[in-house]
Amino acid sequence: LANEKVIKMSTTTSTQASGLLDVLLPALEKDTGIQVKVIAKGTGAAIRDGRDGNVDVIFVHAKNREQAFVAEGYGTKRYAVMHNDFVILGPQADGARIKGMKEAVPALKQIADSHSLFISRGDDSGTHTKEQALWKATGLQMETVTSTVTKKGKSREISFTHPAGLGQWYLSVGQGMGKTLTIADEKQAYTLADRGTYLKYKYGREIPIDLEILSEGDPKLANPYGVIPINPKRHPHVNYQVAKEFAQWLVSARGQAVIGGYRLLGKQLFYPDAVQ
Amino acid sequence: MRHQYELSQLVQSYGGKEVLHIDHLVLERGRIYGLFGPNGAGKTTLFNLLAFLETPSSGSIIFDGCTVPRSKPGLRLEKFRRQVVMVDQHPIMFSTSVFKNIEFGLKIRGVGRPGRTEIIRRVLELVDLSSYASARADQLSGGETQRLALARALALSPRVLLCDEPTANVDVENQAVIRGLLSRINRDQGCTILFTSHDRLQAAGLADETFVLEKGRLVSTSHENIFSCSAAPEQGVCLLQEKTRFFLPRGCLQPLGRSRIHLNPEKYTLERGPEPTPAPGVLHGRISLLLEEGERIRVAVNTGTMVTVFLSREEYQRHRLLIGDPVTLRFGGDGVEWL
Amino acid sequence: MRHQYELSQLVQSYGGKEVLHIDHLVLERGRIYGLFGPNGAGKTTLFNLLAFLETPSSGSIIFDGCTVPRSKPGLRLEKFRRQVVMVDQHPIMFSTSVFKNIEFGLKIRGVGRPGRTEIIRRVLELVDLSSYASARADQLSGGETQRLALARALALSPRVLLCDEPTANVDVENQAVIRGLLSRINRDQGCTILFTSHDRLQAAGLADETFVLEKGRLVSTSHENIFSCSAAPEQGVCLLQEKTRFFLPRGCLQPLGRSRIHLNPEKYTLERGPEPTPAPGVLHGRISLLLEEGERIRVAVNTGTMVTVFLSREEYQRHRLLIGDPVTLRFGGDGVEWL
Amino acid sequence: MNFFTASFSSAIQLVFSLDPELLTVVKVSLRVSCLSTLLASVLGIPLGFFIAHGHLPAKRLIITLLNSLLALPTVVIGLFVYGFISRRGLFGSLDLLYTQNAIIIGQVILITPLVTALIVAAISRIDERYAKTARTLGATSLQTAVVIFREARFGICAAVISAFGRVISEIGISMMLGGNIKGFTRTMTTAMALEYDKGSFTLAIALGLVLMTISLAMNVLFNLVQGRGRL
Amino acid sequence: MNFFTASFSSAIQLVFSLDPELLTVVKVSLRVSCLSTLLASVLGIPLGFFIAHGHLPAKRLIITLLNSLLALPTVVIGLFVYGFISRRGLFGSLDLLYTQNAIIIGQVILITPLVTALIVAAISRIDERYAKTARTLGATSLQTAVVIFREARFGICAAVISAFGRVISEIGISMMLGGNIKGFTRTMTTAMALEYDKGSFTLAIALGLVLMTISLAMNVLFNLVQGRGRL
Ligand SMILES: Nc1ncnc2c1ncn2[C@@H]1O[C@H](COP(=O)(O)OP(=O)(O)OP(=O)(O)O)[C@@H](O)[C@H]1O
Ligand SMILES: Nc1ncnc2c1ncn2[C@@H]1O[C@H](COP(=O)(O)OP(=O)(O)OP(=O)(O)O)[C@@H](O)[C@H]1O
Ligand SMILES: [Mg+2]
Ligand SMILES: [Mg+2]
Repeated sequence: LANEKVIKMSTTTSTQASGLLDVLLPALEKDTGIQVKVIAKGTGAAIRDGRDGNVDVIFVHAKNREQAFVAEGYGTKRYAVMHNDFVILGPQADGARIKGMKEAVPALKQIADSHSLFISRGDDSGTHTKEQALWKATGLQMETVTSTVTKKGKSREISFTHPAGLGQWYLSVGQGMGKTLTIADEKQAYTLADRGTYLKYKYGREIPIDLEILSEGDPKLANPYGVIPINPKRHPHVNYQVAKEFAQWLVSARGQAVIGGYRLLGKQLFYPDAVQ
Repeated sequence: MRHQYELSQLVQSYGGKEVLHIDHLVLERGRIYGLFGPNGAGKTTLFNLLAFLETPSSGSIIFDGCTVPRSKPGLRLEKFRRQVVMVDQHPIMFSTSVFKNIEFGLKIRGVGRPGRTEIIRRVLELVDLSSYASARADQLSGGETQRLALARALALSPRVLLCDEPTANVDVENQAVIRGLLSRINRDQGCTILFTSHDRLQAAGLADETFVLEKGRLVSTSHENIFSCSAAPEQGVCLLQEKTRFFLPRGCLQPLGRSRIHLNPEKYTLERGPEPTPAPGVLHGRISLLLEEGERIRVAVNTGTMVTVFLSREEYQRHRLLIGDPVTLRFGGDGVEWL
Repeated sequence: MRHQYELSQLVQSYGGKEVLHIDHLVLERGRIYGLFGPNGAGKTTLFNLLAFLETPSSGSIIFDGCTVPRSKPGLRLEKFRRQVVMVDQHPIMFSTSVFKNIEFGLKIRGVGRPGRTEIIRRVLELVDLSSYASARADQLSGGETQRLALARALALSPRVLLCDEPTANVDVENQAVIRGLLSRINRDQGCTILFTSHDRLQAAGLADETFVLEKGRLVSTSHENIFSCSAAPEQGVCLLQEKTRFFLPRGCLQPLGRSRIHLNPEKYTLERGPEPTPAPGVLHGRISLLLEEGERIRVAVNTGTMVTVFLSREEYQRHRLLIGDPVTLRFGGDGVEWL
Repeated sequence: MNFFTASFSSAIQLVFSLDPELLTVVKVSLRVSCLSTLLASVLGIPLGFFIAHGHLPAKRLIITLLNSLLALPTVVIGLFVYGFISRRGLFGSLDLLYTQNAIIIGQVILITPLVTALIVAAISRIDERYAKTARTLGATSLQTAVVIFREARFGICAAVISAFGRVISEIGISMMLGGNIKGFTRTMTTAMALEYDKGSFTLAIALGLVLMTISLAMNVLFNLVQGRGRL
Repeated sequence: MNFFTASFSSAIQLVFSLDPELLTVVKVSLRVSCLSTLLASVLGIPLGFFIAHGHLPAKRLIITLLNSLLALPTVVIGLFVYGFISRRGLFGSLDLLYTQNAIIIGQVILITPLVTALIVAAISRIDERYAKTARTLGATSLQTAVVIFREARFGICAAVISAFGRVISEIGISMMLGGNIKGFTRTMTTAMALEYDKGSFTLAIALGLVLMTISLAMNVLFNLVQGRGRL
C-alpha cells in the first residue's frame, strides 16, 4: 500500500453526506491517480486535524478560520473551490410570515419578534458561524455566553452569541445539519440550513421533511468552501506534493466542471468559485 | 385420619434412570421413622419429594388427606411446605449471621420481632450454639453447621421434620443431644419425624419404625450383613469382602463374578463354641459387640468380617454370651440372598 | 529421620479468635492417626494446615525434615502439596464427570493417558463406583460423593492422606470397605494417614494412635463421657444432661450455672448390682453395650444418660457382665473434671 | 499531548466555578442515567431471574438471542424509537421526541439486554441448594428469589453498575432522541461530543474528567449502600 | 414507521447482493471487534482473576475504581488516544491515527475495565473450596485458576460476550480514531452513522439489521464452541 498517490483529507460532513465526494473522487482518481482517504467530521475538528498534522489536506467551509489557519502557517494556501448557499427554512404554516423575503436579516428579525421557535445548530460550525453573524446584523439585543478554557497555561475565552430568549423560542441543539433539520422538522420550527442537506432531507428520503424554504437568495447567505494543503514546513511527513496536485485539480477546469455538474435530485448544489 | 403421608406408585427418575420407585407407603402422624439404605439408594431423593421440593416423575403423594398437586410452574406449594421442614444432608447456610439464618423462616411466617428473638435464643440453646449467634453462618465447622441447620428447622415448629443424616459430622455429646431433641419434639409437639442414618446403633432407640431402601425400592431386608462377595477357587465357596471363606448353603447358587450377598440376621441359628470342620452355611468367630436394641440384643461376630445377628432377650439370657466367646452361626438356604 | 510432621507452637486464629493452638506435636511416618474432638475443636483447621492449604497465624511446621516456608503471595507450595492430599469433610466435586474429577490430579502430575485410565478404573473399583465413571460428579448422593473424594485422593498415591470424617454419610458396607482401604494403603504403600471421626466405635481398630482436640488444644482426656451439667436444687448434686442426678464426689465443687463435666472412663470402680442409697460419685444403671476395643472392653451403662467405661479383658472375664445387668459405677474425685 | 494537563486544570476550574450551565448538564445526565438504569433494572432483574430459574424449554436459545442483543447499536435503537415517537409515529401525539424521557426510553432498550444477560450469568452460578433451603423453610417464590438475590448480590451489583456506566457514557441515543438541546436534553456526553466537534478538545476532556469524578462518586455511594460483606 | 419494513427488505437485499463494499465493511468490523475483544480478554481475565483472588489490601477500593472506569465515555477515550497517536503526540511517528489498529487500541481501553469488572464478579462467587480442592490435588496456581475458570465459565463467557457486543456496536471510538475511511476503517457502525447523516435512515437500519444478524451468528458460534454443560 506504499502508493505515493494516497492522501488523507479531513472534511466537513456536508461534503461527504451530500454525495459530492462520491462523484468528485472517482473523477479525480481517473484523471490523476490520486486516492483520497476521507475523514469526515465537524468543521472545528477537521481544522484541528490539520493543525495536528494528521491529514495532508483539509476541505472545509469556514472562511475566516481557514484564513487564520493559513496565516498561522499550518496551511500553505487556501484554494477557493466552490460555494453553496444557506436557506432559511420554516414550517408551511409560517407563523412569522417570512415567506418570500429576499433578505435574510429582516426575516430572522421577524422570527425573533414573533417568538417563533428557532433551532440553532449551536455547534460552532460554519453554519452556526453564519447564523450568529446574521443575528448580530438584526440589531436585536444579543446575549453572549462566554466560557473560559485553559490552553497551554493561558486562559482563552470562547463566546457564543445568541438573541435573548434562549431556551424559550431559541433552541441550541449542538448537532450536525441533518440532525438539526430533523429536530426542526419535528418541532415545526425555523432554522438555517445549507441547501445540500435540505435537498437531501426534502427529496432524497422515503419520508421527506415538511419544512420549506421560506427565504433564499440573499448574497449574505453564501457558503464558500476552501481546500488547504497542510504546510510541510510544519509537518514534514505530509504528502504535500500530492495534496497540492489534488487542490490544483479541484480548481482546474476539469474539477470545477465536475463540481458544477453535480446534481442532487436534479438540483445543482455547489457553484464553482474558481471558474474563470 | 391419622395418615401423615400416603405415597402411591411414586417414581423419581433423573435422566431416564429410575432412582426411586415406591409402590405404596403410609406414614402415620406423630411417629418417628428411620430410613436406611446404602449410598445412592434414593433416601435423599425420597426426602426431597416428601418435602415438596421436587416433583416426582410420576405417582402421587397424599399429605394430611390432601392430594399434593403435581407442580406446574407458578404453582404454590408453600401451603404444604410450611408444614414440612427438611434438614439437608449437607446443609447450606445463607451467607449471613447464624441469627439471621434462623430468623429467615420465622420472618416469613410473620412472627414478630420479640417472638423471633425469643425463639432463636431458645433453639440455639437447644443445640448448644448460643455463643455463635452473631457468627457468620457459612464459616462454621461441619458439625456446627449440622446443628445449626437443625435449630433453623426446629425454630419453625413444623408438623413434619425430615432429617437427612442429622448426626453425621456431629460429635458424640451432641449426637445424644440431637437424638434427645428429636424424641422430645416428637413427644411434646406430636411432630412426625423421618430421619435417615447409616448408623444403626445410634438410631436404634430413636425410631418407632424403620424402612430400608435399596436401589430405589423399599425392601424387607434389614440392610445388615450385606457383603461384597467373590467366588473362591473351590466349588460352592465364596469370599465375603475378599476375606472370609463362606460355604454356600445347599440350593444356593452364586451368580457369576462379583456380587453382593445378604445374610439375614434373623434367620440363623447360633451355637456356642467353634465347629471344627467347614460346613455349608456355617461361619464361626468370636463375639465382638453386644448391644441392647429395644427388646432384642444385637450381636456382632468377628468372623474375619463382622457379621451381625439378633437375639431375643430370652435367648441371650439362655446363652449368657460374653465378648470374646467363640460362636458358630449357621445360615440356612432361606437366610442367604443375592442382591 | 522418621518424622513426617513436626509442629511447634502452631496457632491459627480467625478474626482474632484462636481456634487452634498446638504447642508441640510429632507425627511419624507410615502410621495411622485418629483425631477426635467435639465440633468446632479445630480438627478441620488442623488438617488445612497439615495439607498446606492455609497459612498458620504463627508457629512452624516441619514436613519430612523441611521447614515449610510461611506462605507469601506467589510462594509455591506445590512441592509440599503434591505429597499430601486432603479429603474434605464435605468434599466438593468439579462440575465435570466422575472420571475427569479423578483424572485432574493425575494429569497435573503428568501421568500419561493409558496410565490415567488404568488408575482411574482401579480406584473407582476400590470404592465401588465403577458404574458411575461417566456420571456428573456434582450430582452424586452424599455417600457417593464421599467415596469419590477418597478415590480421587487415592489415585494420586500420596505420602500423607488426610481424611476429614471419611465415613460420615457412607453406608455401613462401604464404611468397612473404606476402613479396609485405609489400612491397606497404609500397609502396602507406607502412606501416613490422619483421619478425624466422631465415631469411636468405627475408628477404634483403625488408628495406631489417637489424639483429642478440645477448644483448639490437644488434651489428654479421651473425650468420652462429657456431659452438660446443671446444678440440681440440692447441695452437691448436679443433673447430667438435665436427666440423671449425680452426687458430686467429695472435694469436687461445681462451677456456677451450666457447665460441662467429664467422667474419666478409666478412673472408676465397677460393682455388680445396684446400690440402694445415693452416694457421692456413684451412678447406677444397666449395661447396654459391650464392645471389644483392642485389649479392652467398652461398657456403656445406661444410667438415664449413657456412661461409658473401659474394662480390661481380665476384669471383664472376672465380672462376666451381660447386657442388662445392673451395675454401680463409683467415680472418685480424680475421675471427675470440669471443662 | 499537553492538552491533558490543560484539560485537568480546566476540569478543576469548571468544577470550582460551579458554572450553572455545567450544573444543568450534570443534573440532566444524572437524572437520565439513574432513571434509565433503574427502569432497566426493574425490567431486567426479574427477567434475568426468570430466564435463569424458570424451567424454560429453550433457555439456551433465549440466552443466545439475549447475548446478540448486546450488540444493538445506538443508531438502530435511536432510529427505532424515533420511528415510534416522531410526529408521524404511533406515539407522536405524546410529544416525547427531544425530551429527557425519549433518551430514557432509548437507553432502557439499550441496557435492558445487558442487565438481563448479566443477571442470568450471576444467578445461574448460585447453588440450587440456596433456593431449596429457602423453600423448605417456607419461602414463597418471591422470598426465594430474594434469598438468591442476596447470595448473588455482588454479581447483580456488577450488572447494575455496568449498565449505569454504559448509559452515563452513552452518546448516540442521547444525541438522536434527546437532541442535545441546551438546558433541556444536553447531557455530559453530548456536551462533550459538541466540544469535540468544535475542535475544543480541552473542554471535551475536562467534561470527561468531571464525568469520571461523578461516576466515581456514584460508585462510592453505591458501595456504601451495598454495605459490607463478602464480595 | 413504515421504514421498518422498508429497512427489512433493504437489509435482505443488501445481504443477498453480496455487495463487495458491504463485505469489506463487515470484514473490518469483525476484525476490529474480534481483535479488541481478544486483547481485552487477554488483559482483563487475568487481571480480574488477580483482583478477585489475590489478597489485595485495597480490593474494595480497586473494584470501586474499576467500576467507575465503566463510565469512561468514548469521546474521552478517543481524545486520550488521539493525544498519544496524533502526529504531535508521543507515538505520532508510528502513523497509527486513522487505522484499524487505532480503533483497536481505543476499544481495548474501553472494554478492558468492563471485562475485568465482570470477571471479578463472576469469579468472586465461585466457592473457595474449588480452589482448595484443586490445590490439595496438587495444582499449581495456574492450574487452580483453570479450575476456577471452568467453574465460572458461564460468567466469563457473559463478560466476553458483553465486551464483544459493546465494541461491535460502538461508534465514537471507531469514528474518532478510525476516521470512517471507506475501505479501510469504515465499520458497520460508522457506515450506519454516515447513512444516518445522509438521511437514508432505511439503509442505516438495514445495516443495523445486518449487524444484528452477524452478532447472532457470532453468538451461535460461541455457544457451539462453549459446548454443553450447566449454564
Ligand atoms: N440431580 C441428579 N441428577 C442425576 N442423578 C442424581 C441426581 N440426584 C441424585 N442422583 C442419583 O440418584 C441416586 C440416589 O441419590 P440419593 O441422593 O437419593 O441417594 P441417598 O440414598 O441419599 O444416598 P446417600 O446415603 O449417599 O446420601 C444416586 O445414584 C445419585 O447419583
Ligand atoms: N473461615 C473461618 N472463619 C471464622 N471462623 C472459622 C472459620 N473456619 C472455622 N472457623 C471456626 O473455627 C472453629 C474450628 O473449626 P473447625 O472446622 O476446625 O472445627 P472441627 O473440629 O473440624 O469441627 P467439626 O467436627 O464440627 O467438623 C469453629 O468454631 C469454627 O466456627
Ligand atoms: Mg443422601
Ligand atoms: Mg471439621
